[in-house]
Amino acid sequence: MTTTQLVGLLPELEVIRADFPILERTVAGGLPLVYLDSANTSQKPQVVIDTMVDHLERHNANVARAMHALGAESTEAFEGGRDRVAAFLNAPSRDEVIFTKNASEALNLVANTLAWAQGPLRVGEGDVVVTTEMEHHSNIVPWQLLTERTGATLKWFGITDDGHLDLANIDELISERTKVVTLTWVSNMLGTINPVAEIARRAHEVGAIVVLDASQAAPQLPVDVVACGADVVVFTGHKVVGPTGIGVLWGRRELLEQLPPFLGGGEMIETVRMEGSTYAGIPHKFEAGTPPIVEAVGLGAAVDYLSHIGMDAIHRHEQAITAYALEGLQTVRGLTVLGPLDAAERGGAISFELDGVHPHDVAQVLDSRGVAVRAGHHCAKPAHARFGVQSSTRMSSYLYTTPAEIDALVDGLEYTRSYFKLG
Amino acid sequence: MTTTQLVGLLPELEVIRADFPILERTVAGGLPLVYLDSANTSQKPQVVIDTMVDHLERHNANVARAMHALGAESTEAFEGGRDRVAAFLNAPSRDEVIFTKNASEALNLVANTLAWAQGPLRVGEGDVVVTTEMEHHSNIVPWQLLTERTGATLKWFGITDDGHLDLANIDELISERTKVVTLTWVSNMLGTINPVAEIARRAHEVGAIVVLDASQAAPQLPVDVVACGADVVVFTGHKVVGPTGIGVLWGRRELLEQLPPFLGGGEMIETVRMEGSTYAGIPHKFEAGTPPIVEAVGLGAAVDYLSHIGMDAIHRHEQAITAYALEGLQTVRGLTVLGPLDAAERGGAISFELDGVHPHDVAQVLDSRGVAVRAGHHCAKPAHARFGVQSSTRMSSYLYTTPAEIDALVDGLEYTRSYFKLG
Amino acid sequence: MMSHELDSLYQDIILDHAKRRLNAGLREPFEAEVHHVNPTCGDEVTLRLHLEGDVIRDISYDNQGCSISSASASVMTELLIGKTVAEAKPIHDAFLEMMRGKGQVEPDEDVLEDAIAFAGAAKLTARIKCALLSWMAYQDALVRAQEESDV
Amino acid sequence: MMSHELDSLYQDIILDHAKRRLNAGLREPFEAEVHHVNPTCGDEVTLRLHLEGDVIRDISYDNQGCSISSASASVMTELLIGKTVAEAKPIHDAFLEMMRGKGQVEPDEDVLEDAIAFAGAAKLTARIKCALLSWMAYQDALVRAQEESDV
Ligand SMILES: Cc1ncc(COP(=O)(O)O)c(C=O)c1O
Ligand SMILES: Cc1ncc(COP(=O)(O)O)c(C=O)c1O
Repeated sequence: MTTTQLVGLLPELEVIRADFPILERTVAGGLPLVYLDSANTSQKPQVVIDTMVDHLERHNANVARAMHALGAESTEAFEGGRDRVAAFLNAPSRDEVIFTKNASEALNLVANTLAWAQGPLRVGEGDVVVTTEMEHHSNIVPWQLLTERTGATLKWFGITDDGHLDLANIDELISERTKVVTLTWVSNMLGTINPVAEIARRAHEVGAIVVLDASQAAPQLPVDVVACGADVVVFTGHKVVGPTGIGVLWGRRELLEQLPPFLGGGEMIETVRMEGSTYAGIPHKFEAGTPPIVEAVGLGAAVDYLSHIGMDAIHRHEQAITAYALEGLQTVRGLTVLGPLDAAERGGAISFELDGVHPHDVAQVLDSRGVAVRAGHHCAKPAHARFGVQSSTRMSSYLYTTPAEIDALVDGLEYTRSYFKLG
Repeated sequence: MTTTQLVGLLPELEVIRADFPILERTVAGGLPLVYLDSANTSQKPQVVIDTMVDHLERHNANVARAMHALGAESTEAFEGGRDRVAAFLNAPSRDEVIFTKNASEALNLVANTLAWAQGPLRVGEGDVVVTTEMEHHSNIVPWQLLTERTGATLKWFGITDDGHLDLANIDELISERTKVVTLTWVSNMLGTINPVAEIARRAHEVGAIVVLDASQAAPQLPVDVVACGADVVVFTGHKVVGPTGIGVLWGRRELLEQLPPFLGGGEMIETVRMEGSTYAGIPHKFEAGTPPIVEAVGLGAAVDYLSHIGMDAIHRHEQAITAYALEGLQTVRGLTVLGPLDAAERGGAISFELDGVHPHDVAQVLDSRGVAVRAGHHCAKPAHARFGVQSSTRMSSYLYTTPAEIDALVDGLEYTRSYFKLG
Repeated sequence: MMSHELDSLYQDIILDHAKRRLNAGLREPFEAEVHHVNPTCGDEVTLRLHLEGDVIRDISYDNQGCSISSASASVMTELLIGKTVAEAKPIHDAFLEMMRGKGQVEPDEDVLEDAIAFAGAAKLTARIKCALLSWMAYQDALVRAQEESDV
Repeated sequence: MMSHELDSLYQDIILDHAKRRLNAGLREPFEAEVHHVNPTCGDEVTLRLHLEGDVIRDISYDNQGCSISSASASVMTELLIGKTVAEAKPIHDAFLEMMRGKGQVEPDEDVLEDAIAFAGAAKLTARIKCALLSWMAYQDALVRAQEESDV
């Protein structure tokens, strides 16, 4: 295949790659690393690592509580991370940006506080929560726990054969009894980009709140929390070239103000007496204890890095690589891609099956050639079950991925076929 | 004061200080940093920072899920952090060590799962939860939320005039109705070391579970989770020279196995179907989503660093510095120490009042001399209320603190008095 | 902070107001009483507002706080009592603008009078809330008093 | 992993067992049936154990999994069927010891026979669970079958 002509690639791809120290690594006894597992976690540019190191070596202190010079510097750096994330999301107010430990906690925060809310938000007996069969486990299990514990009912959108949400029964699912509609913006398994604004509109017609899992969208698409129409949008730091240990929950102010606290503790209070406590305003109400300080500082540097390159440019790059990969993968005999086959309809994660070889074995052979992919259920068992498979192999690209790396994957798959002596 | 003779100081204090890059910083226009806010958060040795950087630059990948070389390296490093923490705590099993985002989440995890537990563990109407007036807000508010939400009753031990737990009414507090007894091992405000084994014994007589907040103990004392007699012990990474974004919950296996899950999501499941899910065994059951990977790696390096110096030696150092500080502080006119006056009965945090100057103003003047202390309620409003004060100034030392730094504090307090023209 | 910044924070006007605490104490009558807390440090103020038509007849308060927050309450009451709500507004706005300006806003002494002394506090993130506490309480009380009179 | 490690992982014995899957399929009679899952990757096995007195008369199974986990089930059943529980124990122990030894344990071919081929998997953290899945299921089934017969 000729790769030089690929339209949409980031213009200075080699410069970008040089920002990521891990890409210089060799694996498997001297082979260059071909990292195609970015939907699992992204690699970190030097600027994120350096910003964190500078914070730890020169400005480390606890935030909010400390009056001294280091405390002021640390607080400013931490809250600066919040400002950067608010800008990245186009959030109307920085106070609407809450730091959690990951996307999973953010989703649980919403599910939990809806169980304890007073008034119309409370999810209880007879209420309906709607999710989809395409979700990551982190957007299924919290709602199962909520509905099991409160006596509400969990319903879900199915998936069509070509990997889109099946909206045929939307009127039945989104009804007067529906309190919450939650869905993923981009599927981490099928790659599908969902029509979130349309679903949000329908949900709002019945007064339901809309929770959007942007864990796979935030790394790849320009995210505008207002335009997308959701009430809550979550994503996770480690997938947007930031560190682990931090996630983000954006919520509409009015909603967040009505929700009761989630975790109790330091920083989330207004006043504490043994007999009872009152709580701080947002965002602090939802940030009990010492927050992920150096992580917020790192995340701020991460979203700045992405914004500097431009989310539109990154999205174009992902689409170009994805199109190229879809084309290449389909040249491999016995390979079936799960999910949409048109790159314009999807994100950069591509799951596939290779006839006659279990995904673990595929991944293992690829690993021996330096190609890192994920094998398994990718925390999306129901979506796998929907397609009658128990696991799959997934390649996922990011802004540092080159067409040559896709070639290495395709070659590796051919090698896998011959290694396992498939005809 | 002559400081050279101080018995118990760490022998190679200058070498230890050289491990902490931030201690080379100057503040306030060129003055050396005198960091006396370690009970708020500790500084980080180079080895912790370097270990994190090496992980991010060379081994970063998601854990458990990834089959490739980086995934295996990252998983090994992450689980190695768990092994190191288990050893630090003398935990019977590494599986009993659960990573949370901080100590606050760990405490909330216990309080929340007790609300949803089935069988005798469940806390409901008529049950009693016992805490103390000496707790950090993070060990009060979760239990207020639990008891308010379930109809249980919250009771608490008071504090004696000399800053100890008032155990006079222990028989009334710890009764057949008591389901949980939770307390801090070392007070973050008064410094008091509590008789935890004795209280645990009493609680176990009535079948209550014992939750120990070791957030201030773990940095300072050798912690042995078996010997202390508790069922659950929590602490937080950033106070033991580790990073933010990670906390630890140790729990007895039988207890953890009986508790329902807390957060739902990736990694904590056994299998997920839309109709319902089953959960993984401990520790994973309680670790939903991508865990704090680089943070666990850093925490592993941190507890190794402390163990290498020796927790007994660190404890002796803290006691020597604390004794020296108690002595020095009491030479300042109008200064009153809150809490025990005998260093042997306490940890290294010393809160005090300076007659006629508000703690903020004390801290501000000290800051202008490079001395960093904390002013406020230190997330312990009830303990302040007990002593009729709304806030205090707190100095807190750690393994890198020198007697000369205590001298700088005492000098700074004298200067504060003169700055505000106290007679 | 450096020692010259210390002096610009603790200007004589501030130390003086912190000591004298003009208009301190809670008085009757009042149309609104509010209680504000700085959750970070625990500083508290209870503030009462007494309006007569459009005129701020009295602002009385009881506070626990540092010299910055005490002085700020004292200066505010001195500036605002006797003014109409409309006259108070630009002063209030100017104070907020100065405090939130991170030391970048050049305060107008003609409007702010003694309150200009808080320019030093505006440069210190940790102290901004101290200076703002009673001003935010006044604003809240005003809203409530006006709601009250609308009923 | 390097390519020679790949070959030591996918030894012919393993690929052969993965293809032939000896004793696969679920059969009657049985005293215990268990279902085990590897939560990380989703591999599953349903395993039935049929004892006659002390003798392992049959181990039947249905599994979904990679070549390592399929081969492991196949090898295990071949090794254990027909043995007494007591005779099976040292084999089971030796297999667990090898798999948990991080490649440091020198396996005993006299005891493990074909199962020695999993020494390559023991070096790969991610594959250890694949190889252990059916062995853990057998152990669980044994406990249940014995509880059953105690009643
Ligand atoms: C005694 C005590 N408990 C709990 C905590 C809470 O720790 P974190 O803020 O890391 O959750 C702290 C420290 O802030 C503490 O000192
Ligand atoms: C779509 C989606 N949602 C949620 C998550 C959970 O993110 P985290 O594991 O960081 O909580 C992930 C990634 O694992 C994801 O891909």
